[in-house]
Amino acid sequence: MELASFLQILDSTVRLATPLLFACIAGLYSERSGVFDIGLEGKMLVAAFAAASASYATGNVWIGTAAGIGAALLFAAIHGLASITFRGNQLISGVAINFLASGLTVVLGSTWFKLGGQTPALTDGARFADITLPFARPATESLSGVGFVSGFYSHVISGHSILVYVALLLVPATWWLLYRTRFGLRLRAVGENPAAVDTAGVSVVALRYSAVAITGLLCGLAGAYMSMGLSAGFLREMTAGRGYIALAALIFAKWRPWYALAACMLFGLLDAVAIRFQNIDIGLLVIPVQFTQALPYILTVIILAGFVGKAIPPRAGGEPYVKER
Amino acid sequence: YDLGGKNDKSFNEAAFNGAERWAKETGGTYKELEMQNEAQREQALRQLAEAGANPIVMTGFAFGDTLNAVAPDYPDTKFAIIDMVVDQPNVKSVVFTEDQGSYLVGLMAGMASKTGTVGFVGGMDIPLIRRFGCGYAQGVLAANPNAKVVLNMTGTDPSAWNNPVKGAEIAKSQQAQGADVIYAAAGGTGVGVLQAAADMGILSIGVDSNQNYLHPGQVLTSMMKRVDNAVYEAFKEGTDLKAGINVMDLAAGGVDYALDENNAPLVTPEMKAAVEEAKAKIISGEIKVHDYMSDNTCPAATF
Amino acid sequence: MAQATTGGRQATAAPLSPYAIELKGISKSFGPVRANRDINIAVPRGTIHGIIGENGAGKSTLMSILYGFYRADAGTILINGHETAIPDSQSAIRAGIGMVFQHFKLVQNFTVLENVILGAEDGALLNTSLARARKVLGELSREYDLDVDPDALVEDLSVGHQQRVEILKALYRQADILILDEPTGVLTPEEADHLFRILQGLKDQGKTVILITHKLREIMAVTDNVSVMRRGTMVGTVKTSQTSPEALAELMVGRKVLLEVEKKPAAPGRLVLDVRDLRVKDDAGVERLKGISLSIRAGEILGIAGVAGNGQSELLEALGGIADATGHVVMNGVELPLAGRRNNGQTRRAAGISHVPEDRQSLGLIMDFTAWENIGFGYHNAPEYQRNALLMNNAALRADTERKMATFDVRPPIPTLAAKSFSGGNQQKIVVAREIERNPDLLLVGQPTRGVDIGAIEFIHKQILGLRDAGKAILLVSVELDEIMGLADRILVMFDGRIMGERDPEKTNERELGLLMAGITETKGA
Amino acid sequence: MTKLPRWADVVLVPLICLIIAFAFSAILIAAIGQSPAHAIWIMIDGSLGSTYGLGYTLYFATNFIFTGLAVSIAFQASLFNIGGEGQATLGGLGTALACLLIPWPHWSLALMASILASAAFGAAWALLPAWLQARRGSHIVITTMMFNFIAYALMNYVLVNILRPQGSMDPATARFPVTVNLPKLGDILGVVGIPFSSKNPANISFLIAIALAFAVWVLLWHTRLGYALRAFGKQEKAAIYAGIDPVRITIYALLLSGGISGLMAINAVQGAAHRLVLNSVEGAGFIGIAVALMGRNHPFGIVLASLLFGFLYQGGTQLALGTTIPREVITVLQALVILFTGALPYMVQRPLEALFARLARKEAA
Ligand SMILES: Nc1ncnc2c1ncn2[C@@H]1O[C@H](COP(=O)(O)OP(=O)(O)OP(=O)(O)O)[C@@H](O)[C@H]1O
Ligand SMILES: Nc1ncnc2c1ncn2[C@@H]1O[C@H](COP(=O)(O)OP(=O)(O)OP(=O)(O)O)[C@@H](O)[C@H]1O
Ligand SMILES: [Mg+2]
Ligand SMILES: [Mg+2]
Repeated sequence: MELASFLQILDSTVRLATPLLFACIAGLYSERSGVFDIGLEGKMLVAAFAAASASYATGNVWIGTAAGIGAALLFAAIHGLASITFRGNQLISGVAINFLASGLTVVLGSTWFKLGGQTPALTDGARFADITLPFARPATESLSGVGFVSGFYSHVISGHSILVYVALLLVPATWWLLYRTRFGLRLRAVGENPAAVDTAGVSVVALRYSAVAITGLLCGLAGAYMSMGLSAGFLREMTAGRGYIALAALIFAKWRPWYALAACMLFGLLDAVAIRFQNIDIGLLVIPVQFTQALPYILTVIILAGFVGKAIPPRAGGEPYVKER
Repeated sequence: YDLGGKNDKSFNEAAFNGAERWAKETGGTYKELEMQNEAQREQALRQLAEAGANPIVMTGFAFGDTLNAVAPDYPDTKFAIIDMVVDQPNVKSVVFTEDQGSYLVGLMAGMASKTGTVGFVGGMDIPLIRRFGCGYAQGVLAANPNAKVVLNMTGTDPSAWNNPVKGAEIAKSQQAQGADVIYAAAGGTGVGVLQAAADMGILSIGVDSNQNYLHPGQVLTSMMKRVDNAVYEAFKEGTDLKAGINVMDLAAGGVDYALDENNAPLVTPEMKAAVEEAKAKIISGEIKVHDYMSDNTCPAATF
Repeated sequence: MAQATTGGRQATAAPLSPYAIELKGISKSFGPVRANRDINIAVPRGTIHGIIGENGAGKSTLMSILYGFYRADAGTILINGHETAIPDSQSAIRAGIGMVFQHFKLVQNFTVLENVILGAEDGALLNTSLARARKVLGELSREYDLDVDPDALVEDLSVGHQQRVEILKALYRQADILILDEPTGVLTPEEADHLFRILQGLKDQGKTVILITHKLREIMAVTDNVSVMRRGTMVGTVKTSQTSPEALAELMVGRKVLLEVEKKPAAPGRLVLDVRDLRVKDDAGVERLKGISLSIRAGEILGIAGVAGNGQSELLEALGGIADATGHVVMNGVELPLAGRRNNGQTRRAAGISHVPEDRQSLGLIMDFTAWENIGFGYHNAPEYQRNALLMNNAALRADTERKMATFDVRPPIPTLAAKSFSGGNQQKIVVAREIERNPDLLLVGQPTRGVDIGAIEFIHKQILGLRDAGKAILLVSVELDEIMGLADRILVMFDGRIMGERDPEKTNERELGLLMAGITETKGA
Repeated sequence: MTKLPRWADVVLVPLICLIIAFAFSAILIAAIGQSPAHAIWIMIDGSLGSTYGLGYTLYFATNFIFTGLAVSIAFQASLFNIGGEGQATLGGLGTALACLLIPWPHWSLALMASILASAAFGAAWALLPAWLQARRGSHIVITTMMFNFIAYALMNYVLVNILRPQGSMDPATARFPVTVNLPKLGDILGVVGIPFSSKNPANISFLIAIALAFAVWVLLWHTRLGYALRAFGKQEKAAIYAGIDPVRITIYALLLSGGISGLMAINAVQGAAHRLVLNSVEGAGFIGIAVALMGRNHPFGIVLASLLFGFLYQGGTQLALGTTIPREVITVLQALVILFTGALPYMVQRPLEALFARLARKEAA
């Protein structure tokens, strides 16, 4: 494969992986604290919608981002209320949140904008601009005749919106928070054995709420990136199952931040490759496009079966913490 | 009267516009319904029929089968279906020659392209979309026999029509492969394609409705499928709706390319001349655009 | 969380009351169950105070209230003479209370150090906390002879060491009052003695210790005072020096209990089980059983003594068809498969082997199943529980359960109650009833009386002896030397996956066995 | 704290939860400027007010019973099968092949064949994830999710390139021969003299679904396999002690689950659409998760939850037909119903318990 296409695929990978990474790390916080979250999809969707709406109304991408985060936090609060305070079933609550986001975004969207659940297209100030890092060639410049290192830097590393870098920084930051701080220690402990945390004099409820809130925050960023970074506006169901893929990546990553980066990059890469190579003509027969499109999923299964061992979730995950009865 | 998932900025929105136009002009009222799933189609049709709606217009080939079953039960109600042929005495079937329209925009794309490479983004790999793609490819090759057409389908799951992020990514990928004009026939996904093309400073081509206004000066043209006209006609004919097949081709104004102030600067006089010429030749039969649906093959592209 | 109102540790400055703890009128109900009713108790400072009572008497509940884990429905708590509200564990810790729970509250995949600092960190970053904890832990280890590797993962530690971590946790938080709930249930005699020395040391430092146990011998050995609970009420508190095990037992159960089992001499018959060179590897590939050979005859009990973790569990699992093994096992003259498809609990049962597993709650019972479903557990394919080729006969199973509950005095005798709703002792009776009533040729039984009160111990021991006298072979694994010496006809001592030697219970003593359990053969020294 | 009486727990709590969910939706409807009372009346009248509407309600419920049972049977073995969508899709393929390839003289024979084919195809689609979970420890949630996507792709290929009749625009199979059409519920009830509309897709599959729910109940609580499956689901280690083979149970549970998902096709494909279309499952596989969770994984609860969702679906259609309220309001309502009845019952239970305790005390006084 020529270098240019290779770089282009990597470039595409970074973009496609970013929302996954946000959502995956988001899920990591919640699940590490013992609260399973299959509502990542819903939180991303509602955040994408809120972000696009606010950004459209104000023309300010940061207000949009704040609105996205706010909406996702609200949904996270619902999940927290159901699964922490009221000891409800975390799976059910997550499913409900996905339905809620899917319905509410369209109902509100079509009422406000009368575009069938779509927001109007965002103009430049209301979107994230791509950042060109120092020494990088502008992204518009042609890829031909570029050396690998400079090409890699200019096209894969540079030239993304700020949130891409936030997402990438999130990985070491999460690692550090998880393994080097008091909060991280308690967070990991509460997902493994809440009773140990409780008897050590730390509030299980407060810890879990803060974890769920972080999840909301990051899902908010994921949504904001999708509607204001990758696209210019909201479209119904625009998350297109990425929340579920992020969840798969989280399991894949065994709930660890660096592995999460690898897993999300892998999913991004498979997706980018599938986009690039559609009909593969190998002389005698043409491999149908459907096969290429299914390939990322097939490869995931193969990798999972072949190279990834058993993933053991946080031990207290999915169970509300109940002392009595 | 009936629609399906409106405000997609293309197909269904066109239908809606047609209905609106009729309502404004005649002061008549119409009811609209959106479908959520298969079983509801029949339900909706029957309820509209029983409520005395006449005629009932439906958009999308997916209604074909249902209509076939429902129409005989309501012999006094007139139906019109768009994009599908249903052979019933009280049904008017409106089909468009998307291949011809796509040929025209393909021709323009071929001429507008500086790199000699153009792109096509389809939603899902279904026959209808292949017909678009095939007509387009023929048009491109007519303009530039050496041109390359990069064809992409978005996906196979139901989200394929609603995935602007992936649409944008495909557009970027095609751009990297040299494409500088991209034609999107992918519903909501197309919004992302057009956006990404505009962001990258390359041209795009809209579909179904006139989408030129979405990114003024950056959408080369739109392949217009005058669903609005079809709906409007159907409503206007009212209960006198003529059954039978109504082929809305170039000659009948069923398909066309869009030219307005938004894309006027992009369309050179030569381009316009060439397209008009092709249009005339197609209408006269001098140019035959191969229809993918006729034999499931395409001379200009492989799917 | 609410702050403790009058909490704090002001009492350390000027002790007003001779009592470290006074509980007044404590009541607590779990739904319909009244676990504690109007409990009054006073614990003098600087003493070791024992609490005994049957399973479910309410001991753990009372202590959990003191530690702020549960909230009492009524009553007051006085710490060093000051009324103190303890709404949560944080308040308890602030009041100087530390607790070692019956079921440890440790994070299994954390290191010892991480477990110790959890909740008692010095600042937002871990580095300083860990460094200080490492230092303090070193000091504490030396001071109290509490040696544990601070960097070991808790899941890799033996239960004895895990318990030390729990104690270290409390000491690290500078607890003045230490509560231990059934600490010796999982310890070897060695470890228990060690623990008692530690407690003695704490007492000498002026700390107050509350000790819950079912073992009267321990109460007599280490406590100053002892309180007895029965069915949620406090029956009384006595000075240890002024009472006897028999008197305590009677106070507890409300009737006379036989503390020693009466045993007829064994009449060994034909060879039932013959094991040659049995080896087991764990998941990590480490050999846990390093070539065991033994045999059991009909009508005898072979006791396996040893410190927990020396291969006894693997022996039971290999014989019970749970773990894969290599070697030869011949049962009634037929060689059993030790690996593969046919090495499972079903084929073992078919071969006449019953198994009372060491861990009733995670192996022997499905805690969410009802009692009657649990009576069929492992025997759900048995013909008498089937209605026809397709359907099970649940009615028959239920009737059978009622019968077994009656003969084994399971309380309450309700077949439709979930296993988790029975107390530990009664759960054990369900398992024993199921396995013994199958009338097996060979009974594998592990830790049959762990955490079980003395009334139930007496009963279970009688059942095991009864089976022996009916001419069955029994393999008994226990860390309780009393139990092994009281029941077994021959004793094998295991150490590090090997058999260290065989002893006759009549001709050996705890010291000799203890040495063997530590891997020291006296013959070597002689 | 006193426990609630059983009737209150089983009837009152869910009812109050439902009312809360509807109340919230009513607020939303009012907020977008519509009349909530009118909307709710339309929903109820449209889905329960006539045998015609009821038929649709039952038709949707039938789909959910199948997928809900499928999810729950795997759940009983502690396996979270989210692949119902893909398995049902494949079930559709099985049904389509059974109906198209052989010219059946009578629907009953065709039904037998398509039951077998749809179950076999659905089970086959679960086989690989099952095997990977059992043998390789590959997480079932990921593999079944991936298999959903693969199923979409496969179906797309098959319908576009293989089964589509020549010249058809529609990526769907040809219509099945009329002889294989299943009898409508209305026709069946007509035989026993109960007037019931036939102009809806409710068909004999509803009865099959109910029978299947009963069969699943028998399987789980009255057979050895069910016993082993539940034991394995509760405590895997203990199940091994009892001699229950974890590999085999995992595979059986998922095969059963996949098979039952696949059976959904006899309702949606053979019973209603009479042909196989691209997205024949239409999310019912996912609704099955909600239904199973709300039904507490018990067949009886699942039937009830399915009826509730059937009502919401049909009521939602009527809402879309009869008003200008966006149809997604129904999605919101579904979400709230799931949230309140499924995840927040405790919120209602606690005040109720207090209320009952007060009543009891008053009575005593
Ligand atoms: N978490 C709980 N939920 C409900 N009931 C409980 C709970 N814990 C204890 N109980 C009830 O309280 C009673 C007292 O239990 P507790 O654990 O205090 O007994 P115990 O004296 O510690 O018994 P053991 O000697 O077996 O440890 C039990 O019989 C039980 O019915
Ligand atoms: N989830 C629960 N629901 C109802 N009762 C419970 C529950 N958990 C525990 N209990 C009650 O707790 C009591 C004591 O439980 P516990 O586990 O302390 O048993 P135990 O008698 O102390 O045995 P062991 O000492 O072996 O633990 C049981 O009698 C039981 O009724
Ligand atoms: Mg206990
Ligand atoms: Mg206890």
